[in-house]
Amino acid sequence: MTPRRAELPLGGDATRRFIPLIVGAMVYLAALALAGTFALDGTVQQWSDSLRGALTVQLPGVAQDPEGEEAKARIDAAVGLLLETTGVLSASALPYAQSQALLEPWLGAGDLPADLPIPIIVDVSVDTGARINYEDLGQRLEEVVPGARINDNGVFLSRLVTLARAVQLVGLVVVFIVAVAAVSIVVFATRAGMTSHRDTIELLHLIGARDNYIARRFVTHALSYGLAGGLLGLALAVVTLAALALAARGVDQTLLPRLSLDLTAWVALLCVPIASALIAMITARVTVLRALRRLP
Amino acid sequence: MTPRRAELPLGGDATRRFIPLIVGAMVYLAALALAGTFALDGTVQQWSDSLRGALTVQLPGVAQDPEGEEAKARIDAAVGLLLETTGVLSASALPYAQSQALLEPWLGAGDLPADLPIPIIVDVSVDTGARINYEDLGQRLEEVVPGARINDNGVFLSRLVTLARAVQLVGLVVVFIVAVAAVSIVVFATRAGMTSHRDTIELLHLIGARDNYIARRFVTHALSYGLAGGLLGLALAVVTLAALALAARGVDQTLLPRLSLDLTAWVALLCVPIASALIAMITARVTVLRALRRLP
Amino acid sequence: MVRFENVGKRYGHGPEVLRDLTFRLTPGSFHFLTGPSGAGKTTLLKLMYLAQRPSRGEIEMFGQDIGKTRRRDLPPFRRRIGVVFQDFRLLDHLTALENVALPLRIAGARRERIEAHVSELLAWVGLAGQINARPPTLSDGEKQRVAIARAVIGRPNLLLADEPTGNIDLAQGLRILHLFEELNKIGTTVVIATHDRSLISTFGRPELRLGNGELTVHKAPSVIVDEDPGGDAADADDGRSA
Amino acid sequence: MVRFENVGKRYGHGPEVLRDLTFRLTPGSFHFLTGPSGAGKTTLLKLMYLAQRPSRGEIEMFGQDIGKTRRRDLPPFRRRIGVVFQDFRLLDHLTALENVALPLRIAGARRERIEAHVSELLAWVGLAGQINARPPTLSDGEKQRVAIARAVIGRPNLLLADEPTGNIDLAQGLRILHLFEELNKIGTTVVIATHDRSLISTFGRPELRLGNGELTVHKAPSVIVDEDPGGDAADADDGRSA
Ligand SMILES: Nc1ncnc2c1ncn2[C@@H]1O[C@H](COP(=O)(O)OP(=O)(O)OP(=O)(O)O)[C@@H](O)[C@H]1O
Ligand SMILES: Nc1ncnc2c1ncn2[C@@H]1O[C@H](COP(=O)(O)OP(=O)(O)OP(=O)(O)O)[C@@H](O)[C@H]1O
Ligand SMILES: [Mg+2]
Ligand SMILES: [Mg+2]
Repeated sequence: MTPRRAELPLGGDATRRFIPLIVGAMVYLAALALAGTFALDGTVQQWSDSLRGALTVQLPGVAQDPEGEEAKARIDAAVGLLLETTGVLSASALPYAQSQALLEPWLGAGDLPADLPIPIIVDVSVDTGARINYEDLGQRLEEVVPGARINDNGVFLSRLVTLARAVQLVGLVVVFIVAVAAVSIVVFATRAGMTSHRDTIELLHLIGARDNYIARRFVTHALSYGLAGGLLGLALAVVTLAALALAARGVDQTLLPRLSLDLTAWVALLCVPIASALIAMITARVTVLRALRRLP
Repeated sequence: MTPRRAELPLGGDATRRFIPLIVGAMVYLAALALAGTFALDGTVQQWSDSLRGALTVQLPGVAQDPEGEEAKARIDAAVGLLLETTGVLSASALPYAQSQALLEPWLGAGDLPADLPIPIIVDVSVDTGARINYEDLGQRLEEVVPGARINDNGVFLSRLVTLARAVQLVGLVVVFIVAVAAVSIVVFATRAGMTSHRDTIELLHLIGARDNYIARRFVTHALSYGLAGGLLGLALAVVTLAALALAARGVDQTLLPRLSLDLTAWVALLCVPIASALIAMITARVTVLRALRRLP
Repeated sequence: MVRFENVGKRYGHGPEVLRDLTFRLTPGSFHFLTGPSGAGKTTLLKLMYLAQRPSRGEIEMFGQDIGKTRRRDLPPFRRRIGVVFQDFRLLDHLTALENVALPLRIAGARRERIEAHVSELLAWVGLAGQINARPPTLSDGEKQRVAIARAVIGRPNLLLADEPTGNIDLAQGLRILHLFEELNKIGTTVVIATHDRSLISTFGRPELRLGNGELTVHKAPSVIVDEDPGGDAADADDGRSA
Repeated sequence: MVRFENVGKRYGHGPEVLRDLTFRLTPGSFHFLTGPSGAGKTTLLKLMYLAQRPSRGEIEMFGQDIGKTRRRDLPPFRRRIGVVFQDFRLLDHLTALENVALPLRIAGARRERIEAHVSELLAWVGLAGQINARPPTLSDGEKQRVAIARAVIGRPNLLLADEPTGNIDLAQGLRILHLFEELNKIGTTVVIATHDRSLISTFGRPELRLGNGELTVHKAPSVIVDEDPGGDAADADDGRSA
């Protein structure tokens, strides 16, 4: 007894070797792009949060009487102006002790001489959505309190958030393009399979095989290479991410993306090969059935 | 007179529509990865350069006599220890005036009170390759000059360089994987083309066509879709990079990659579609000729 | 069994290859189909094995109007028709045995039953030694005999053969025709398109002759060319029609 | 022209299909090739049109030992041989005219010269109206005639035809054979494999008969079955051999 052989020998040579490789590459790229997008997401959140307090305005301090009337007047003028500005949510000066503490890294802990004009720091929280014209604001502050300066850390950070969002968008575009490429590959492979087996398909149709009977072979074939390629790509991606995480040890700080992914991200990554298998399967089925419908 | 029609109608349906799309996607991804790698390269260079002077050691200043014997002794002790450390290339204290200037952002320009102990800053340049144990060094410094602190900006930066290099490596891995995927696609498309035209190829062979005559059609076909896909992908990539550059306006600063690419990078990007066309062409030629050699 | 009424067939915008064909094949009849090259013999067979739909007119197969049958209801009809294609249409990656077994497999038959049955039939057409050979390794005459075995393995109600002896010599051709006659005796309706006049004269069966797109019948006891399209066709129905 | 010496051919590890064939075809000869189905007729023709290499023995074509010829030097030989394949092998995406023109195109002929010449030949085989039809829209007899036209268009030195009249009726078959005779008169060596005894008897040409892997010649004025393999073969050479 001979083993039951398939009427449609789809696992032929070229498909068996190359398609899983190509699908694997697509899944790898999609997984990396996704991981990058997720990693950035955590950081951007962090940045956005810190943005609310990141804008500071520095006023010249009063040397001998750091908490006297003169200092208060300067603070009131600046805070008043700031609160009038659209986009500013709140503004208040740091207590003298805290301003002093900020200088410690430079001057060391210990009593500072009384004639040192410790600058006054005004903490401002802004609406991250509002587009504040910082140059204009700086000029107006200078008018009410000569010597006032905007610490543009917040400006920098808000631009950084914009950039990070743009990079995330590119990540999603990459995922989308990779998905389009993967679908194209499956359609192409399925069409190529149908073309090279057109005679077989036509014969099966003529001797009474149903469309589903014929499509089934293509679908299971696509499922298998979609899954194989997906797992290959995911494995590669996990290795890459682990290597990156290793390289990032110790850099996990203020500005840089947290490269350790959270649970959601990992679940999303695990979904990529499943998605690739499903995409392959559905694409193959649609492609085959549509082509078969042309037969009488 | 009918127009001269090709014996091998390779531009059929599936190839004409999908292959340029897929190749375009590959080129897009390769171009992005390349651009990222190049962009990082400039920054990493910048960082590496600044690393050489980025490590600073801060010694407690002497309040009334900032340039006297006491200060000199502290400097000599710290510099001596540093120069003994492997990996340290040079170490020297900043002149008093410069240290003072560093405080200006905080204390404003103007005469500082004489009883302010302006810290002494020792500029250290290190071999970026050497792995210095900064914690150990910090402790030893504290022993010879109590109150001495290593400014760990450099440590942070050197780890950042490691990470950036790792990201660049991933970028190159991506380019490599994309290239492998592209070659696979071309091989697959060529094989599929040969399979679906196997009868035509065999007939041409039997009536005396040379291998080159048959291969030529496949080669020009691959060249055309390699080029078309390459240009499509490059166009997309340029649009994406332009959008990113727009988003990055104003962030071009200390820590972040310069996202504007230099001439070399642009030339490299322009080479991507050319490379894709050449890869497609050569792959197709090798694939076809190898298969044809099996015919008698 | 088969009833054509005013059937016309044109390909695309070309001329009508078949014009106003009106005839019936009664169950259990046996006909040759002749006509010069390009007369439309293959086209007529294609209409019967449901590979082409007519441009106009009405075709009734097994008592059912094919024009009104939905596409997905056609496969069961196709399984009741055995076809020997002019170009064989064997599957190159399957052995002779698997090729012949194909109609049974598609119909969902059990494997054990298939094997014995198929081997026996292959031996009958003189291919006992080539049961496991693949079509590319067979000579054309051998391929043709595999194609014939595949057409008859399912004991079809209707057997259509297009030039089934074009690649085999007269002795073997006669043997094949005798096989068809056996099937015919147990109820299969047979139509054989051929150029081979010696075959036709040897078997003395009625001849459907195609020419200029029209059909004429010669010595036709079992076929009725219906000049009156309104005539009752019920008597032509196959009792086994689904 | 063609000289076989102790040629044997087996496929893979199978039995020898052809055994110890030793014969010569002189330039301008005309032979039928016969034998039962599976005897090796197609195999013998394949050896001659260089689609198969012999398992053993020596084949000389146009005065050159094929076994010693490098693969890339074979195309010019193939261009001197016209073949009518048993399965036609037309290119489905080209018109009848383009199919027939193919050998001229591959040989690099000028386009204007091709067109007129090809149209004329297609008219001769009765396909004047189907010059721009593609093979899938042709009947099998029509396809066969296109295949024949393609084989003869290049005025080959050697014409090999495998069952060239299997799908056309006798009248048209005779017409085709007359065409082959015309070619033969202007110097083409012709070998025609066929089952059709009426064709053979009509033309009364010598017959190469294959059976049990061996070749026998009947009524053979222009073929020499060489019992002495050492015999001088120079007289069989084609004057035009490259
Ligand atoms: N798919 C098609 N598209 C267009 N024309 C076609 C198609 N198939 C057949 N024809 C034309 O219809 C006519 C009849 O073809 P058919 O194959 O039915 O002839 P036939 O009687 O079987 O001839 P033969 O004996 O040569 O096989 C021919 O002139 C052919 O060119
Ligand atoms: N590629 C192949 N591999 C293995 N066996 C083959 C191959 N081609 C032919 N054969 C076998 O060689 C034998 C001779 O085949 P060939 O096609 O030469 O016969 P033929 O004389 O042309 O027959 P027919 O009249 O049926 O066309 C057959 O038994 C066949 O099975
Ligand atoms: Mg026909
Ligand atoms: Mg043969």
